[in-house]
Amino acid sequence: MNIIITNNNLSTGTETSARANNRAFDELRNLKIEAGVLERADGSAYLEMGGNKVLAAVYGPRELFVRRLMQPNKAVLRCKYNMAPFSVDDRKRPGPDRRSVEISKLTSEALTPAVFLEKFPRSTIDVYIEVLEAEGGTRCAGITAASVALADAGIPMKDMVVACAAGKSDGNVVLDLSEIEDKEGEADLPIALMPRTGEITLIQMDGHLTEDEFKKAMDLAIDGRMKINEQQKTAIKNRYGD
Amino acid sequence: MNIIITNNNLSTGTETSARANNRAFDELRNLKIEAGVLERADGSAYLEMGGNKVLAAVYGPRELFVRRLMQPNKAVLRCKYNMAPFSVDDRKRPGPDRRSVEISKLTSEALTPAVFLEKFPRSTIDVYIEVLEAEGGTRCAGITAASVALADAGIPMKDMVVACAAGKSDGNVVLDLSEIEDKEGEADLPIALMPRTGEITLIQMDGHLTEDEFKKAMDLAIDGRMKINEQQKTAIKNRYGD
Amino acid sequence: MNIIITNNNLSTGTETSARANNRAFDELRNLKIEAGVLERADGSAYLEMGGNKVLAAVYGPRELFVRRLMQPNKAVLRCKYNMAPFSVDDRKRPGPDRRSVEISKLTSEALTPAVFLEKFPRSTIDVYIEVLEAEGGTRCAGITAASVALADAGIPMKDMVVACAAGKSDGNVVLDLSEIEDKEGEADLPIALMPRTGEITLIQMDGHLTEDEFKKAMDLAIDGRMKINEQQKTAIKNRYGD
Amino acid sequence: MVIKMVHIVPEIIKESVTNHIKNGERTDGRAFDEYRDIIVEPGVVGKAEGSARVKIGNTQIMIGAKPQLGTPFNDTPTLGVLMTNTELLPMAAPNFEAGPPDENSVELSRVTDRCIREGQVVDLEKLCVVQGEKVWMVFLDLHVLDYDGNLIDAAVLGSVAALMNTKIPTTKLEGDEIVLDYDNMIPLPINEKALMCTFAKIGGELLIDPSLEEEEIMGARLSIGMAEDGSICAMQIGGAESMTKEEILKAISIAKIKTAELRTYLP
Amino acid sequence: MVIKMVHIVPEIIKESVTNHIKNGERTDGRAFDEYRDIIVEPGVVGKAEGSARVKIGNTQIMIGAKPQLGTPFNDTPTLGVLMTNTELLPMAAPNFEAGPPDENSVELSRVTDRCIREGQVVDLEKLCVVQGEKVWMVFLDLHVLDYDGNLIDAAVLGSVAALMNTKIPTTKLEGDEIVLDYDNMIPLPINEKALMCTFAKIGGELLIDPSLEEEEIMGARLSIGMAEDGSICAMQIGGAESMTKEEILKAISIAKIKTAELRTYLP
Amino acid sequence: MVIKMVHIVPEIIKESVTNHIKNGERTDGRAFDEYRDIIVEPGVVGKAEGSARVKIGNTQIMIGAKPQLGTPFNDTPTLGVLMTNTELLPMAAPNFEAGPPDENSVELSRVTDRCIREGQVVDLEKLCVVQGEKVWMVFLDLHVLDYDGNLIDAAVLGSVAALMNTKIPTTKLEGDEIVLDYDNMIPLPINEKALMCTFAKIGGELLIDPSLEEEEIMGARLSIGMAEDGSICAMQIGGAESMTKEEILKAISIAKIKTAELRTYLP
Repeated sequence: MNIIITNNNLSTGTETSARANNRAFDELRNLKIEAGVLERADGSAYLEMGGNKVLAAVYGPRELFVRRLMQPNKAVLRCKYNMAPFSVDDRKRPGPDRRSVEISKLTSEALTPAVFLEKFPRSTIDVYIEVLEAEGGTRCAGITAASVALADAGIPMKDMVVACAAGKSDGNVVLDLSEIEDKEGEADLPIALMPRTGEITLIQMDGHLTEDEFKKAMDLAIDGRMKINEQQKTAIKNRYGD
Repeated sequence: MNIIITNNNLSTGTETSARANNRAFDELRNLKIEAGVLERADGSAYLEMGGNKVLAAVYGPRELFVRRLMQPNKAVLRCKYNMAPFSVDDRKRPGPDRRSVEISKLTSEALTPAVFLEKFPRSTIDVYIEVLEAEGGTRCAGITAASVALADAGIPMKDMVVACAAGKSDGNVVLDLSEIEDKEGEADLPIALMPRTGEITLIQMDGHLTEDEFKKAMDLAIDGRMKINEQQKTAIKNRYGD
Repeated sequence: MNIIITNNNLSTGTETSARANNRAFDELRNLKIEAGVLERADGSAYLEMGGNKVLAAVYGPRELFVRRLMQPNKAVLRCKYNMAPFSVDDRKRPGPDRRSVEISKLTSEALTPAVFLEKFPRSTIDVYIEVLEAEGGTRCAGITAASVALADAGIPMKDMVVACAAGKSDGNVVLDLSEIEDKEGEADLPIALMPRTGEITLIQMDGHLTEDEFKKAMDLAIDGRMKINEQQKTAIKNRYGD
Repeated sequence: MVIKMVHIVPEIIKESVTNHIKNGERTDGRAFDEYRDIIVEPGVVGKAEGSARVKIGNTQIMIGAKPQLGTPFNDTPTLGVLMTNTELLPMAAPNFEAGPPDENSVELSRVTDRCIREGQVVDLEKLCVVQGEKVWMVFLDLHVLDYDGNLIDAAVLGSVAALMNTKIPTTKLEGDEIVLDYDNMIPLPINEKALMCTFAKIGGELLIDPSLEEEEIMGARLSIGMAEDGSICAMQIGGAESMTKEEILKAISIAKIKTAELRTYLP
Repeated sequence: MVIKMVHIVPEIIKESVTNHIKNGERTDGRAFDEYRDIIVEPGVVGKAEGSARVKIGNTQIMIGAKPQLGTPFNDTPTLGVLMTNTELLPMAAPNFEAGPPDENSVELSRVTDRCIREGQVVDLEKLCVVQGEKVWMVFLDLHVLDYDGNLIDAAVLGSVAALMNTKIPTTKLEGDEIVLDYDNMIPLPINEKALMCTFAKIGGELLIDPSLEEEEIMGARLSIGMAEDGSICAMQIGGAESMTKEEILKAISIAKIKTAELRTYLP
Repeated sequence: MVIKMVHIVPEIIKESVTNHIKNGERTDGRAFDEYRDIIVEPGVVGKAEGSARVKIGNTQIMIGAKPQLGTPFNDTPTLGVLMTNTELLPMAAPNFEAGPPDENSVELSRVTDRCIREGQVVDLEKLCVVQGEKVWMVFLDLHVLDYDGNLIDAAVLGSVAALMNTKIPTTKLEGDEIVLDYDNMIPLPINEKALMCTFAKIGGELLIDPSLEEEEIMGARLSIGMAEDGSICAMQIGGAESMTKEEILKAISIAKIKTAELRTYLP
């Protein structure tokens, strides 16, 4: 028995030649961050970036029950990145898959350089990221939100961490790829950095870039960091006042 | 390749209009309980109720190795309800499924109020229920059997726990639904209680009952408790003499 | 959609009437053993027997973290036998299956009598066997290799353990069955023993043998042990000099 | 989800809260039959065909509904299928841990599922496309974000809201082909708004909508599922203590009023 | 099933039992070649197409056989399939825990399976319905209820009894259809009654049917599977010590007599 | 694989190794941009359609490639499929434990997979047999035998070698039938030899091909995947510290030279 699908609303590949909503090549999608959205967690943040909806929560510093992970002279920062089954077009089976396991590891490594872990030996700081709706760039959205949740939890940090992807889509090097730009594009380059110093805490790439294109993409992400960081600071300010 | 099944022995839906074997609406199926049927377990009981065959075993009070479950001022009563793969028409895959996980939790909660757990701080009492053959009402059969196994193990109890389902089948409120009455019936209401005081330790319902029907069903189960309790006491008496 | 396979190189059943390469009934396949092939492991050995390629590694004696396995007066010898996904014609799914769980248990029991475990109370000696290519008789190849790896690790032993299968193929009782002889043969009888005393530490059988055939097969395996043991000793000698 | 450590409430707190309740007072000032603030927001997730966010007090659950074509169960060849899954996320409470569903999330899934199925919230017969072969299956995923007690009532309320918000494509049979017209989405066929009301028994009193603080000291828990006509479609007792017949009957009469009240939060 | 804690037998008990055995005495008074009391009850589970309960001493196993139509293995397209699974239930011993099969239950399943398969107990060729497409698969589930030693002999004896008790519907091929006639059930085609006899080596002596007490101190275990004509179809050594060639040959000659004796308990 | 215990390097060793490096010296005497000895042996496993053993220093990985016909992914109906799996075997290091892949082996699989896929090493379009229905799937299994640092470069180098060594049967479509001619095996269609070069940042310096000793004290790790024309196809940062833009650009220019050097080890 065959199944026929009729759907005139599906976007087609040709529509990507211009960025949606006439976005400039170095323009971020709409970004909204709110801190302190959960009651139980020690810190939390809700973030919307384009069609992405991401929730981050932090517990800790607290006792680490898994002895084999314990560090005698500092805290460990553990991260779980998870996608809700309803966050994508085809329902995602609950539980971790290889993609989320890798992103969890990278997110924890992206946040670690910014946190004064040595203040809390033998303990853990747990970061949970839930993707409620996914539209390209959720790993960056998660890192940006988690950083606000860490601040909301009062964890001492050198700086916040800001993350954003640059990449190549339809022949152009652009900032903050949407889902369709990522899927049909030629390269994706998520970067996380500490805005004050510009130090890079995460970089990944897949696709195909010449050395020049790579430099251009990296610079776009580095230059875009301040706008995102403004929103992070505003979220904290709105939560606690000046 | 099609598979055709010929089977004239299959019961049909129309046969349920009268209860099988002309059972009265408040009549229990044949019930048989034997205590002390296993060598290794501290207490055990075998129960047949209609076509159900259930084995219950108790270990404890004994040391609890899972520290996170430990209670400083009393024992925990843990229960595992399990169906043998050969206990049902279509072979059940071994291991717990969502149904057995829920029934295990409810069974442990149904037995807990009757046991003097505070006599055994920091320890565990483990109850294992194996359904060897299932014919409707196995969760109640398991609770009734487990209660005898607890007594056989010498665990101090306020009272035994008795369980039985009432429900609505073919328009009538009846006691102790058989498999076919449960499957084709309108509502199923398993109840566990302590016979002496009538206190209810388990109630569940699914189906559709008016408030009046509900009351009637609950009263049937409450009134039927003594007959079951007699059999429990007989089983213990047969095991240990008067 | 049908899939048709053309392959003139496939061996056919009739070809087994004579042993491959005109091997005599009591002749071993080509055997090669090398000790000390891994850097990190405390001891290791690589073995080729016919088309089998097997790697064995030993860690220990070392601290045993699983308290429930600990023996107060001796070490435990644990073994994991594993087949690489690419070691067989149809890719094997990674991870243990029932066959490898059983072989792991038997291998550990086959090696245990030869090791002075009482010298290392409360500790563990861990043996890992990886089948890189399988061509009949991998459990025996693994035991023979593991024994060399134990010697390479400097674990004190009464004797090395030698393993080889005898069996019945095409009506004849023969030594060291190849993959095709095992598959199309009538019986397979893997035996492990300590060459000095002839004590048997593993015996398994499946198939069909009269008592006389069984005796003959067992004698073949016992008589073949010295040739294998020579190779084991040579491997250790080559590693450490005389 | 695995609960990491049993939370042991100090006896002194237990006594103090219980004494307040015996005096007719809850620590948050509510009446015994009063719900905390309730917010139901349908349609919060664009990629889900149906969704809702529900808050009861600080308890917060996000629910997504995703329909897909599948094979009916052997014994109900003409009925669509509802599948309920719960994730008690580790972000929702300090003692929740990541992992496969434990007995608490399994119970929550199954109680929610039973109330909705037995209450006949969705007209499953209308979800049959080809008898015995193809039916709509609706996956209902409960994502518990913040846990402050009474998950059951929130789960059922949010699930009904998400189902009411769910759209599926118009489905036609043309010869041997099933045509799914995503240009003409229609709502799921909703029959009924069955909801649940949960009671905690503390110090001999029955309170509705227990907060986490109350759940941690309650002796028994009783949840009652009710259809719009006041008939009972589901019930579930929980906890380490018993209840009397009279308490259960009293709870039923209160639940009749309170489920009607809850129903006003649905769109 | 996971064994929670290695049971360490005190040296003094070990020595005492061993000394008794060296003097020709078992603690329960049996001869070295004597089985404990044996009970085989076929047909104990109505919903299983075949079943048996077997007791050897206090060791007790319930076995159920459930046939269903399935696809044959690629390399044996004309043979039915036997699948053996063992649950060492936590009720059977204080140190058994619930969980997926551990190495002990896997070994028990595989030894039982091999003895029955290699002993050609069931005529698997007669279970082929359509070559390469549909054969009868028989699921044999071993439910260990009470563990007092020598599970292997009990498992094989009970499995053969359950298989002899198993019925399948008459199966016919009519054109493109397989007709299963449940009104005319026929027994599984049984070829052979291969059984196993297990020895423990303690203090240099060989004892059959070791009790749990004996198993806990035995050095080695040898199980021999035998067909009715005395030929060998399976063998399995276990335990931390070795055996000599002479001991194995002696065990074979005893097993010949004892498997014949065990066979009299089959219906 | 589960890492049993975090290996804590004593501060004194950490300082000493770091100081050496600040003075321009590595403990094994290599230059900062020098690989250890490299051995690539293709075709080492007869039963694998493709295989290679790779050693970089004492790090040793065995890689097997096994093609089989399968169904393409929905969104790439005309492309073959590459599946990469890594086993960090417990024999490879004292702190590796048997078990399902942990985050380290998952990362290694995914980085290797991305470099090979995005670098278009295999011409996946040529692996399509029937569009949307049947394509060749290549399972690439990385068996890590000995772990002495820098698994990523070894994994990618060995994987490319194994793929270059892989043969599949000539595949033809005849009417409704797929004919696989195993008498005429052909090599996998190889487009490109993309490889990776990995840097460790220690004491402010960038070193390539870190040994285990260096990995244990490194602050950050950067792996760069490069095609033959020097374009970048993959990148992955790891570790607990950050890197600067300048360091990344410097690493790219070194990687260009070193991946070309690595490429000479391929057959």
